Amino acid sequence: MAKLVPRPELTFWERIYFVEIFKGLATTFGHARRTLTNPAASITLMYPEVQPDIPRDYRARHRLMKRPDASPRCVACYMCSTACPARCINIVAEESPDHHIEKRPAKFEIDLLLCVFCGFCVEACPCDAIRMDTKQAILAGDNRADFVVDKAKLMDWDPKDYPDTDVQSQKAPGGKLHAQALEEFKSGTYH
Amino acid sequence: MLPELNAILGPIYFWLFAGLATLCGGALLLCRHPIQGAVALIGVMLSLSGLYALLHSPFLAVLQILVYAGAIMMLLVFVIMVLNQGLDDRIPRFDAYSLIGLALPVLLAALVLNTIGDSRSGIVEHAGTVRAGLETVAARMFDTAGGGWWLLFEFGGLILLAAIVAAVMLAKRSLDTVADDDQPHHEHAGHAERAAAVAAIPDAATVGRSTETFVKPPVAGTH
Amino acid sequence: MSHLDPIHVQLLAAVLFALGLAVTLTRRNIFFLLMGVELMLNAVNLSFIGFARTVPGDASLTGHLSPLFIIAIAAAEACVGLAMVICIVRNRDSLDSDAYADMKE
Amino acid sequence: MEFNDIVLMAIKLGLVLIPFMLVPLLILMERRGAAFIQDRPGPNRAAIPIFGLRLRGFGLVHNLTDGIKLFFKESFVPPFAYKPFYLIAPAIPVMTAVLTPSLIPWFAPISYAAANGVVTVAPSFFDANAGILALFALGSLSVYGVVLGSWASNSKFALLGGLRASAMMISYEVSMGLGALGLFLVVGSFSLTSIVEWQANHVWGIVVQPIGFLLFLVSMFAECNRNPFDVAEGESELVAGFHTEYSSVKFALFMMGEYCHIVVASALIATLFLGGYHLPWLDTVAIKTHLGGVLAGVLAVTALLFLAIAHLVHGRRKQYATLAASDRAARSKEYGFFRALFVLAGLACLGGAVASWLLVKPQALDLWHEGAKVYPLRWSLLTAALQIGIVLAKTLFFCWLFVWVRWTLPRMRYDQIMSLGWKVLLNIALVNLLVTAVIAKAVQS
Repeated sequence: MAKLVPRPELTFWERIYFVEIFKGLATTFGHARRTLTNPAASITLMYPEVQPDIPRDYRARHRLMKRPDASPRCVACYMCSTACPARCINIVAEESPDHHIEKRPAKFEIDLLLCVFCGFCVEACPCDAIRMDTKQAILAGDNRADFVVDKAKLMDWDPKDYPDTDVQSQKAPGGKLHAQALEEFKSGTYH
Repeated sequence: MLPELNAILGPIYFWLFAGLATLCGGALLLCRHPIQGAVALIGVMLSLSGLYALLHSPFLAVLQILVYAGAIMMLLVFVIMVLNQGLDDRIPRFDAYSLIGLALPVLLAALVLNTIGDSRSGIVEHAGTVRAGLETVAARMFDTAGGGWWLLFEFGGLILLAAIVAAVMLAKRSLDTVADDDQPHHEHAGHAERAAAVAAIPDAATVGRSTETFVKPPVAGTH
Repeated sequence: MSHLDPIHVQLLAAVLFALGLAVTLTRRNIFFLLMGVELMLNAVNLSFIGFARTVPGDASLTGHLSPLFIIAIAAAEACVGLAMVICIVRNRDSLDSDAYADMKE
Repeated sequence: MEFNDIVLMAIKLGLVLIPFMLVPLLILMERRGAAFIQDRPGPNRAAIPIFGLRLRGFGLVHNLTDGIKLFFKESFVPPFAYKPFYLIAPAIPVMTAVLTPSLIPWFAPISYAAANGVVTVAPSFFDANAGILALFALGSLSVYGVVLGSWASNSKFALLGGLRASAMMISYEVSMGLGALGLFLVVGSFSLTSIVEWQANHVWGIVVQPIGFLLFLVSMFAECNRNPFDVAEGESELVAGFHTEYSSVKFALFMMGEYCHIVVASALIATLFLGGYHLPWLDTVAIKTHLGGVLAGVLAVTALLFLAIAHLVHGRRKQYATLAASDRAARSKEYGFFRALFVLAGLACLGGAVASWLLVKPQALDLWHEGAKVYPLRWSLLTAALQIGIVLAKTLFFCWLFVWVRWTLPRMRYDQIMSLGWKVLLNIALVNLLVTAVIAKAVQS
């Protein structure tokens, strides 16, 4: 049963309607005057010059996480492409040279034109290999092919763009924790 | 300069407007769709308004546009637009009786033209005519001292009032069907209750929100 | 001012009246019937105003006043006529004047 | 007919084009006004690159680009449209918009000494006795643009929009006429010139007929299809209403007709109820006798306006300097240019004010015409120009009111509009008319 919202009882002056019109006019004129005299009051972002501040947990373009030796963390398990409702992830697996790891992606493509940015792939990934925290929310391209991002492009990110608290990113090549992580990696204690 | 110009332009304007009026009248006779006819008739009205202005009757010229073109024809066009959804294509323009019907006006026109031609000398312009401006007409119409037309004016008003009432009575489906959706249903009018109330009104579903908007009912069920 | 021959005005009025009559008598669509009547009324108006120029002084005003009442009556006629058309179209679902011939039977 | 007469006639013919000239300003007002009311900066991107500056002209360049786009777009006619009416329809509102300003008195009658005595020039192009009736008649014709356009488009949305619009416009014409009728009853004339003269001699119409003024104003909003009565377009319900099927130049004509209608309606409200070219304590005689002072005052006010704009531009420039803008230099240069322009214009106006205060001392001729001294033609023309300015100022205020109300009030539902028109406004108008008639009769006798 829908909730019944009682209509507010109008007073006599509200019924006359004209007084309320003038109140509304005063409000809008106040806004107009404020924006005219003080341009800083305008809430518009001067877009191309000023970029919007996108939070880190905004679901933006994907990236593939990297191991300390710059190989992708992805093990080509197809969990993400199975979870994907838009079926925009195309993975081709191949055998991994590392005997600890069974498979690795030979091809990892995401068609951003199909992607609905739901984040299910990130949820589904068992080894934190795919993330959507690149802050690249505004995607532009000249043709459809530009929107199909491949493995190289997905892995082309800089640890310096990510906060120190993001340990996983800092362990990738170039990150603050990379040297230490590489040692662990070589000694086999890395996980 | 202006009077001389007027002497030349006056007849030109007259023939212009006369030609336009005749042309539009012919178009009214021949055109297929009522809206085309209405536009042709508006053309007649506008050119007649020009003629009235030429014939020293500026007030009637304005009134012709205001009342005829602006109100009556507007109403006609409006009703045509509401009613004629695909109805007009089924009606032939003329039928066999039309030819007989055409004979009468032709006869009449011939008769009138003949009569006017005969009494040509009787109809000449009189020098002492009055220019019927707004003030002149109003002064004559409401001359209560005698010779005024104010009583007739009142009767005209009464007839218009009666016409309004008659039109409302005729066009309303039935006088009870007042679909008052503009009243706030703020008490306890739940959806079911309201639907029952609407269903109680005969034909409310076909009439829609308001009966005054002349919504055409579906064919089935109305006969 | 210009010198218009009142005869020409009367001729035009006669032509328009004949046209209006022809429309009313020949056309089958009910709207055309109404419009034909309007055209005839207009022709009469024109005739009145044309004749107003042939009589002297105060009497000529009569020619200018009569059309006022004709216009008022025409407005009333259009109003009631259109309401009747709406009423009948609702019942008959037709704009053909033949569909309105019930009174015959 | 002398040379002067022909020149004056040409000037009056030029005044007929005022609504057209105000259309770009009105569109700018609409866009920037809407933006400022909604805390946005408004359109500010289109620019003309010239001499290393990117001149944006406060958004006026957007109008220019819009115009260029609309006029050079393919003039498309839908295959299902009824072509003759489809093509004629957009011309009808524009036609009425051209004809109606010729009835509005833009200045007081000018009288000047000619070779054959004192000549008086009527203030409007047509000074008909039934002036306001002619205006209403032409206004009622503009409905046909909507009706024919919507019918000829042969589309459901257009037809519904046209039906709603025409029904609304017919309905509100009644209360518009009745609202203004009280004023005519008081004044005793339908001639716009004598209405303004009456207001100059007595009080403004808004004082005599406040209810009539409100009725007329509300009805004018409906006649112009402006926002509380915006059902003709009804973007949220009807795509775009009666001009759904229109594009390119024909759409532009509809839009232009609409804005011209707003200007004419504003001028009409100003003329009927706000004294037209008359200001309190500043009637024609007062302006003529103190022409230098009045001119100086007007120029001083204009100068203040320019300086205020320069100040605003300066504020924008300062604000923009704090932003991380990629083309900050270009913006700064542009704002600097405009600031300099407006400062210069303001200073010029101040100089003009001082000069006119000192130099403009018109001498009346030794001629009397209708109880007033006759001045040489040039001073009469200057007075007329000032009065045109007064009318335009009032007109622009009402134009702004149209924009202001549009972005304040929500659109009304169609049945609410109809019941407001027929059940509220009409009744108020009738009672107002009756009361006015009784009072007018009592005062008269």
